[in-house]
Amino acid sequence: MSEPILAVRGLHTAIRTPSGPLEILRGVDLEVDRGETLAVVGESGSGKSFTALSIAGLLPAGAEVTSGQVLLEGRDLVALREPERRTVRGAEVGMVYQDPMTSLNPMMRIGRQVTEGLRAHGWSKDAARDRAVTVLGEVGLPSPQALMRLYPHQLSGGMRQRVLIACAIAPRPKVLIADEPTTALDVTIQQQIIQLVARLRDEYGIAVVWITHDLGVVARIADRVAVVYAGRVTELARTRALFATPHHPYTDGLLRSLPTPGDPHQAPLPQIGGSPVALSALPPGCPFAPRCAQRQDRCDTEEPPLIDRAGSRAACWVPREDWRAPSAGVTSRA
Amino acid sequence: SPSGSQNSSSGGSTFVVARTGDIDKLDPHLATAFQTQQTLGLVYSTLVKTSAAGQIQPDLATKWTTSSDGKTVDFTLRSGVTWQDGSPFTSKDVKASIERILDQKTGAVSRSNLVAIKKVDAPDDTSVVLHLSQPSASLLYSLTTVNSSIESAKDISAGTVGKKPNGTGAFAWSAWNPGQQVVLTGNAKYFGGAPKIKKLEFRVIPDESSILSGMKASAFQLGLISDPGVARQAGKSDTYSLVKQPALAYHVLMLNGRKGPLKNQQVRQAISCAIDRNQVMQTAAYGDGTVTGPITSPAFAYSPTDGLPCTPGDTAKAKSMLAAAGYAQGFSLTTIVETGEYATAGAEAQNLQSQLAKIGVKLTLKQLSTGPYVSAWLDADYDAAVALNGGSYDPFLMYGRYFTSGGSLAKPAGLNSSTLADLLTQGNATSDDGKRQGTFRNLQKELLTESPWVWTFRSDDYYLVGSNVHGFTPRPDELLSSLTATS
Amino acid sequence: MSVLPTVAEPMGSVPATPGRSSLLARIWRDRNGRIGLTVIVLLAVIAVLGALGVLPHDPIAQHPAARLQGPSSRYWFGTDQFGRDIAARAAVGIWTSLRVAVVSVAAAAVIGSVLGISAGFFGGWVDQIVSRFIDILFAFPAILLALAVVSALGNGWQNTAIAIAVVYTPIFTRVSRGPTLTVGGAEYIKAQRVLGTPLPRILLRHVLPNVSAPIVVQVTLALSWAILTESALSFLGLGTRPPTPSLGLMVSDARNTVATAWWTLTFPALAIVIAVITLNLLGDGLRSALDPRRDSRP
Amino acid sequence: MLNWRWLGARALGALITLLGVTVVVFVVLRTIPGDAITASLGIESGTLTPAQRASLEHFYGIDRPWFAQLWAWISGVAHGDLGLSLTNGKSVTSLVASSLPVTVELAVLSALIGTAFGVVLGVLAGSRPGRASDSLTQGASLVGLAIPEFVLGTAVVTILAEAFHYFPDTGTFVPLTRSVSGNMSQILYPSLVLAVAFAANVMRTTRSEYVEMADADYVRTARGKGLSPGRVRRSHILRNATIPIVTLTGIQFGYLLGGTVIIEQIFALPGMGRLLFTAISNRDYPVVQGTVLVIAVLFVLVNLLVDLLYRMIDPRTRAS
Amino acid sequence: MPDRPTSGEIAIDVRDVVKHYRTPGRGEVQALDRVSVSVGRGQVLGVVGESGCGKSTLARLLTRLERPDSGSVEILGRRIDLAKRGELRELRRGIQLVFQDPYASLDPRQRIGAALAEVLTVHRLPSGDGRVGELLETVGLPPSTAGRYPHQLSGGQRQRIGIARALAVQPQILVLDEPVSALDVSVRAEIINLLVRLRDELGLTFVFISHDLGVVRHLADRIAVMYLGKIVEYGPWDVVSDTPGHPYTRALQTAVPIADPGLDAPPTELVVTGEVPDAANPPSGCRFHPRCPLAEDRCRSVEPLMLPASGRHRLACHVVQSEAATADGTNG
Ligand SMILES: Nc1ncnc2c1ncn2[C@@H]1O[C@H](COP(=O)(O)OP(=O)(O)OP(=O)(O)O)[C@@H](O)[C@H]1O
Ligand SMILES: Nc1ncnc2c1ncn2[C@@H]1O[C@H](COP(=O)(O)OP(=O)(O)OP(=O)(O)O)[C@@H](O)[C@H]1O
Ligand SMILES: [Mg+2]
Ligand SMILES: [Mg+2]
Repeated sequence: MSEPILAVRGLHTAIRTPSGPLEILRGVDLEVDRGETLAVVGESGSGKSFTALSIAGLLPAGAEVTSGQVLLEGRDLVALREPERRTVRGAEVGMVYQDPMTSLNPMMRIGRQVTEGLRAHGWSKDAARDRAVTVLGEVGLPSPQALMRLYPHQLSGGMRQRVLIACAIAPRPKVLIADEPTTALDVTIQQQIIQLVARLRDEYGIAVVWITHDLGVVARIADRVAVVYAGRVTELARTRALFATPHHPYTDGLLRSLPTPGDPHQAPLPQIGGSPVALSALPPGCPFAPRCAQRQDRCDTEEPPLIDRAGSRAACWVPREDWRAPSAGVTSRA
Repeated sequence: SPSGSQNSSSGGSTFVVARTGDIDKLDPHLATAFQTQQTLGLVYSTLVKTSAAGQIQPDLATKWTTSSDGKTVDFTLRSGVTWQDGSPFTSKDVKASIERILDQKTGAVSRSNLVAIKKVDAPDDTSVVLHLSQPSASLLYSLTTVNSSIESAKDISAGTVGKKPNGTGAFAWSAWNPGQQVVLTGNAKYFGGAPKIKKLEFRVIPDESSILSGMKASAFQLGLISDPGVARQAGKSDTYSLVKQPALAYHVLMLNGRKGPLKNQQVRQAISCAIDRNQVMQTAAYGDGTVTGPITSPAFAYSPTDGLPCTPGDTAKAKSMLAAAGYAQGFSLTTIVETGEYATAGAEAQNLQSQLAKIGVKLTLKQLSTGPYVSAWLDADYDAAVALNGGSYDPFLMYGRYFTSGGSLAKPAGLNSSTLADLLTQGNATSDDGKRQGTFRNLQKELLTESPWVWTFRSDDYYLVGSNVHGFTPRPDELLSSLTATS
Repeated sequence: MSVLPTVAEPMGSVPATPGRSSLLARIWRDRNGRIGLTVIVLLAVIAVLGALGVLPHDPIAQHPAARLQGPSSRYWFGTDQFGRDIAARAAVGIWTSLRVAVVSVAAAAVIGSVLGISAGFFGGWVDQIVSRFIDILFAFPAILLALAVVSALGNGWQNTAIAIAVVYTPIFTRVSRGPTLTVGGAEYIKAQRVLGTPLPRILLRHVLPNVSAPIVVQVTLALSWAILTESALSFLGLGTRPPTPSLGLMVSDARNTVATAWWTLTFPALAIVIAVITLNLLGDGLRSALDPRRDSRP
Repeated sequence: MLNWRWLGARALGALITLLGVTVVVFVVLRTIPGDAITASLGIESGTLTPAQRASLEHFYGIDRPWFAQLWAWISGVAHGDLGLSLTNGKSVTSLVASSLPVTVELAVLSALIGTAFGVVLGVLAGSRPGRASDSLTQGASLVGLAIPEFVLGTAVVTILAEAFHYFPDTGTFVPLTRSVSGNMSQILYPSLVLAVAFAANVMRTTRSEYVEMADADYVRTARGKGLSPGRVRRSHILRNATIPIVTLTGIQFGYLLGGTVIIEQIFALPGMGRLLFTAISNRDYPVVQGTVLVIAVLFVLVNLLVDLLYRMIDPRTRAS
Repeated sequence: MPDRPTSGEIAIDVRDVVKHYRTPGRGEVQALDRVSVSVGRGQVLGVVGESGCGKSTLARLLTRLERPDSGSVEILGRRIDLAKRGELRELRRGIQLVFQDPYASLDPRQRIGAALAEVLTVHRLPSGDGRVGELLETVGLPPSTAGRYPHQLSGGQRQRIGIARALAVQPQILVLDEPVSALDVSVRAEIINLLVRLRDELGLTFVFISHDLGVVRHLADRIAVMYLGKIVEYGPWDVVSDTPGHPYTRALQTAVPIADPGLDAPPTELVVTGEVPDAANPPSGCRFHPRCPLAEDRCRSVEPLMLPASGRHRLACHVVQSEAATADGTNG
C-alpha cells in the first residue's frame, strides 16, 4: 500500500480553559491519498474544526497539539518549528473555511488577498498576479481581471467562497482542507461548489479533506470517510462500505436518522437517543456508551481503539454481527 | 537660561510684568478692574497724586490752594507738558476731563466722589478753578485716582477716548492683545523724566503658580501675585526676590443688618466678638497681612478693635451676648463667597465658619462666581458676604458711599445709621487734619460698635521682583507708578 | 476639562450570557477585576467610615495651632492649613467624590439609557429627535455645560453632580442605543412580540437586561471620569462646597502648599489616582465577566 | 467616490445640530444670574442711575426681548459677524480668530502625539496579551488616565522651572508658519500633558481591538496562507483596527477642542478654552456664544471628517 | 398517498400580499411580490426556497411582526394585518411562530421555566409549575429543564423549548421558520418526529418553512416553492417533491445531495448556474430566467402567471405550461 499523502496519527490537542486544560482531540487518526477526498463527519462540537486547524497549524491561542503526528508525505509537521511550518502552510496545505462572509478581509481588495499568499511563498509580483487571474477564472468567477479590484462586500456568499478556494489552491498545495465550506450556502450553490472542488481535485491531483456534517454531501464527494465523535475518530472507512455496512452504532444511527425517499408520512424517523457528551465530562469508557443500545459492560470501563473490521476500522468493542438488532441502537419515539 | 528669546530683560528691550488678569477697557474714567487701573495709571496722569504713604503730591498740577470756605480750589498746571500724540497739554483738557466725569451719560466711576464740583473754570492755559457746592476734604484724594485721569479735550470732543489711549504719563500706548498682553513704550517726553524701561509688557498668566515658575526661569521681570499660598512657595531664589506690601484693601465679613437676627445690633456685635481676626489671617493667608479695623489708611491708624465691648475671639463672651439678645441656641446664616476673584475667599469663609460654629452660629457657604456674586451683593440678597473691599487713603472715600444717606452702595452695605452718616459728612466737610483725625477715630469706633461688618485683616500684595530689576517699590494702592523709575 | 470621556468598546451584538456563577464570581476570575473589586470595597469601607464620622479625627474641625504639620503618629497624613487632619479629610473626601460620581453617573446612566433604548428600539422619529438632541449636547463644550449648571445653581456637591450628569448623559445614550438596535432586532425580542408580551414588559424584562452589559461597563468608566471631572471643576473653583472635603478640592487647594507641605497634595492625589485606576480595573473585570464570548461554549 | 447625497444629508444634519447648539447656549446663558452690566462694572454697577443703566442696556442690546436678541445674533452670524465683546469691545470674530489656531494646534499636536504613542504601545501590549510587557503598558496607561490634568500640568511647569530653569514661552503666540521652534516652545509641553490621557485611551482601545481582531476569521485565513506574523499584523489586524481607533481619536479630538481650558490656564496659552472660561466668568454673552458656536462647528466638522475618513478607509461604506 | 382532505375551513388566507423594504444602500427590496396562498385547518403547508426569497418575510406577515404594503392576511377568518392592539393579542393566541435559531430566539438571561411561565402570565392562562412541567413534557423534556438557562441546553433541546413556548398559548396554527436548519442531522430527526406527533395529536395547522425540499417533503401536505419574492410552484407534497414541474423546483430537488454513494451525480443540465439575483433588482420577465436551463425569449420579457397544471398543482413557467398545453392538445 502506497504511503498516503497526508496521515494523522494519534493526534491529541488540548486547550487552556479557565478551569484547566481541556483535551479536545483525544487521538485522531486519518489518512488521505493523492487525488482522493476524505470526508470528516460528526456532530457539532465533536472536534472537526480542531482537527483541521491542528493539521494546518492554525490553532487558536491557548490550544496546542500535545502528542501525535501530522505526516505530510512522511514529514511530521508537528515537529517543525514555526518558521518552517510557515513554508508548508498555504504552499502545501491550503485551507478553506466555513464562513465565507467573515473569512475574507473586508478591507482588502480581492486581488491582493489572492496574491499575498503567493508572494509569501516567493512568487514574483507579476507571476502572482497572473496566477491569481488564472485561478480566479478556474474557480468559475466571471471577469477575474475586474474582480481583482473589488472588495469582499461587493460579492455574494457563493462568490466569496470561490475566492477563498482560489486563495487556497493558487499556490498549488498538495492538500486542501475544507472546513464545512458549503454550510452557509444555498443548496444550489453548494452543488456548484461541490462540483468545483471535485474538478479541481482531479485537475490538480490534490488530496481533499472535506469537513461536513451532511451525510448527503459525504455520499456525493468522498472516497473515504472519517466519523468523529467526542474528539476521536470512531469509524474510518471507504465511503460505499461505510454507507452499506457501518461498523459503529453511532454511524449506524446517523445513517438511519436521515429522511429517506418513499412515503415519509407513514412512520417516524429513527433517531439516536440522548445527547452528545460534554468533552469536559467524559464517561470513563466509550464516550458513546451512554447513548448506545449495543452497550456491553466492557464499554463502560474501557475505551475502544480503532479496530479493523472487514476493510473498515471502527472504535467499537462489539462486532456488527453481535448487534442486538440492526436498529436497536436507535429509538423511534420522540 | 534655555528659554532663550523671550528672556530679554538683560538685553533691556522688554520689561515683562506677569499678572493673572487682563485689562478690560481703555477709558480710565470707566476703569474698575485694578489691572486696568494699573495699566492706564502709567499712561495717564492726574492733577495730583499720592505718595506711597498717602500724601497728596503734585502731578499735572504743581500748586493748589483751597479757599477759606473750602468751596473753591485753584490749580496751577505744569507747563510744557505734551500729550503722547504730540499736542500740548492745557487747562482746557482738565476742564473737559472733569466735565466728562461729571456728565451722567459717561457713567464715570469717580463721578459720585466729585459731585461736589459745581463748575470748572479755565481762566488761562495753566490755571484751573473748581467751584464746589460744599467743602469736600476728600476731593483731592478723589482727584488722585486713575478714574480721575486727565484726558485730552481733543479726544473727548472727537469721541475717541477709550479707543487708543493718549495720555501724558510715563508710558505710551502701544498694543493690546486681549487676554494675552498689553504693550507700552517709554514716553521719552514724560515730564517726570523718560523712564528707563523702553518697552513694558503686561502679560496675562492666569495661574499664579505658573507666574512663580516663570519667575524661577527668569521669564518675567516682575510677577504680581495675590495668593499667599503661592507666595509661601516662592521661598528663596537667586532669580527673584519676594516683596510683600500691605494693601489698602481689607477682608471683611459683611453682615446684612436688615435681615433676621442680624437686625439686632447685639447679635452683630456678638458675631464680631466671636471672631479671632488673627486666626482668620493665619489660616487663610498663612499669617501674611495685618489685622485691621475699618480704616486702612496709614494716616489714620487706630486700634483695630476699639469700640467692641470684648476682646475678639472671646467665645464665652460672644455666646453670652448672643444669649442676651435672645439667641442662646444660635441660628443659621448663609454667606456668599466669591470664587475665582481672589485666592483666600474660600479659606477665610471656612475659618469664619469654624469660628462661628463655636457660638452656635451655623454659617453656610454659598460660593458664586463673580457675576452672580456681584448681582446678589448689589441686591443685598445675602445674610452675610465674605468680601475683599477696596481701600483708599481717605476714609470718606472708603465708607461715604456705603454709610451716608444716598450713598451709592448704601443698599449692599446692609445698615443705615445716621450716626455713621453724620460722622462721615463731618469728616469730609473739614480739611483740618486734627478735626478729621478725631472724627474718623469716632467713625472707626462707631463702626466697630455698630458692627455692620466684621473687619478681619488687610492682606499683603506680593511682588516677585526679578533679581536684575532695580528701583521698583510697591504701593499700598497696588499702582505701579514706581515702574517709571525702574530699570 | 481634564477628562476625555470615551465610549467603551462595543461588546459585540451577542447579549451577555449569565453564568452559572454570579457576576461577582465572574469578575473575581479576572485578574484586573479581582484587584479592582478588592480595592473598591476597601475604598467603600473607608468612605463609609468617613461618612459615619467614626474616624479618630473630625475632618472639619480646625486646629489653628496644628497647622501644616507633617505626617505623624497623631496625624497619619499630616494636617492642612487649618490644622485639619488630612487622613480624616481624605476618607470623607473619598466619600464625597464617590458620592458625586455615583449620583451623577447614576443619573446620567438612567436618563441616557432611557433615551438610548427608546431611540434604538422605536427608531423613526423618536430616534431622530433623540439623536439630534444628543448631537447637540455632544457638540457643546463640556466645560460650558458644567460651568453653566454650577453658575446657575451655585456650587455644592449636588450641583456638581448635576453638571457631570449633564455632560455624561449623551455618552450613555450612545452606548445604549447601539446594542438596542441589535437586541431590538434579535429573534428573542420578536418572539416576545409574537407571544403577545406587552411592550413595557418587553423593554423592561428583555431589552434592558440584554443591553445592560455595555452600560454597566460604561458606568465604571464614567465613575472614574466623574472623579476626575469633580477634581477639574474644583480646580476651576466650581466643585464641592467647603468645608465638606472632596478629593478634588483637597488636591486643587493643596497645589499651593505642595512645595512646603508635600503631604497636603500627595495623599488626596494618590487617593484620586487609586480610585480612578481601581474603577478602570473593575471596568476591565466587568467587561471580561460580561463578555458573551467568554464561556459561551457549552 | 464621494457620495454627494450622503454628504448633503450629513451637512444638513450638522446644520440642524449647530442651530440647536445656538439656541441652547442662548437659553443657558440667560438662566445664569447677573448680566453684562454687572459683569463689566462689577460692584460699581450699583452706582448707576436708572437712566445710565437704561442707556447701557440699550448699548449692550439687552433691553430687547430675548427672541429679538437671538434673531439679531443669528442673522449676524449668517453675515460672519459674531458681535462685540462686552468686556473689551473687541469683535468676537477677531478674538476667536486669534485664539482658534492655538487651541486647534494644541489639540492636533496632542492628538498626533497621543495617537502615535497610543497605537504603538497598544500594539505592543495587544500582540503579546498577558505578558509582562502587556501588564506594564496597561498599568502605565491606567496611571496616565488617572492623574488629574491640572496636577500633571502644574508638575510639568514646576519641574521644568525648578530643575531646568525653563518656562514655556508665554509671549505673543507664534504661529507655526512663522517659526517652528518658537511655536514649539509654546505648544510642545502643554501638548505633551494633554497627550498623556489621549495616548492612554488610544492605547487601551488599540490593545483591545488588536486582541479582538487577532481572533478574526480573516486573520486565520491570512495565517493559513503562510504569511509572516509581521505581515499578518500590518495588513490584516492593524488595518482593520484602524476604524475603531479613528473613531476614538475623532471623539477624543472633538472633546479636546472644547476641553483645553485647564492646560491653557496653566501654560498661559491664549486659546479658546481660556477665552471661553473668562467670557463665562465675565458674563460676556457674545464671546461665549461665538466661542461655543465655533467649538461646535469644529466638533461637527471633526465628526464629519471622521465619517469621511471611515468611508475612505472602509470599503464597505464607500459608495459603489 | 392521501392529499389530506381539507376540513373545509381555511386557517390561513393570504391574498396578493406585497412587501417591499426600502433600504438605504440597496434600494427597494421586493421581499414579497403579490403572493397568495391559503392553508386549510389541520393542514401542513411547506414553503421552500433559497436564501432571501422571502420565506421569513411571509412568516413575519402571518404573525403580524410586520404588515404588508398591500394585500390581506387572514388568520382563522380574521384580518390580522388590520387588527388593533387588543384584538391582536387575541389573534396571536391563535397563531404562533417558531424560529430558525433556537438559541437566538430565547432570552439568554431567562431561565426556561420563567420564559414559559411568562407567556402564561401575559395571556392570563393558568400558570404554575404544573403547567410548565406539562408543556415540557409535551415536547419530550423532563420538568427539571425548567431550572436551566438556554445556554445550558443542546440545540435540539432549545428548539423543543421554542416549540413549547409557542404551544403555551394553545394556538391552532404554528408557523415554523426553518426550525431544523440549524440542527445536527442526529437531532433533526427528533424535532421532525416531535412536530409530526404534535400535528397528529393536537391537530395543529403548520406553515413549515425550509430551504431543504427533503425535509419539507417529510411533513407537508402542500408545498409552495418560492423564488425571489414569488411563489413559482404550488401543489400536493408528493407531486411537487417527486415530479416537480417548474425548472427551479427540479433544480432544488437535484441539488440536495442524497446520502447514497451509489447514486451518480445529477446530470449537468439540471444544475442551475449562477447565483440568486438581488431582490432589490429582480430580473425582468420570469425572475428565474437568467439561471434557467429552459429559458426562452419570452421568459426574459413576460412574467409567467401561476396557472393550474393538474388538479391542485399550479406553477408559473412559460415553457412547462406551453409543453403541457401541447401535450394536452395532442392528447385531446
Ligand atoms: N476556546 C475553547 N475553550 C474550550 N473549549 C473549546 C474552545 N474552542 C473549542 N472548544 C471545544 O472544542 C470542541 C471542538 O470544537 P470544533 O470547533 O472542532 O467542533 P466542530 O466539530 O468543528 O463543530 P461544528 O460542527 O459546530 O463546527 C467543542 O466541543 C468546543 O466546545
Ligand atoms: N427588515 C428588512 N429590511 C430590508 N430588507 C429586508 C428586511 N428583511 C428582509 N429583507 C430582504 O428581503 C428579502 C427576503 O428576506 P427573507 O428574510 O424573507 O428571506 P428568507 O427567504 O427567509 O431567506 P433565508 O433563507 O436567508 O432566511 C431578502 O433580500 C432580505 O435581504
Ligand atoms: Mg467546525
Ligand atoms: Mg429566513
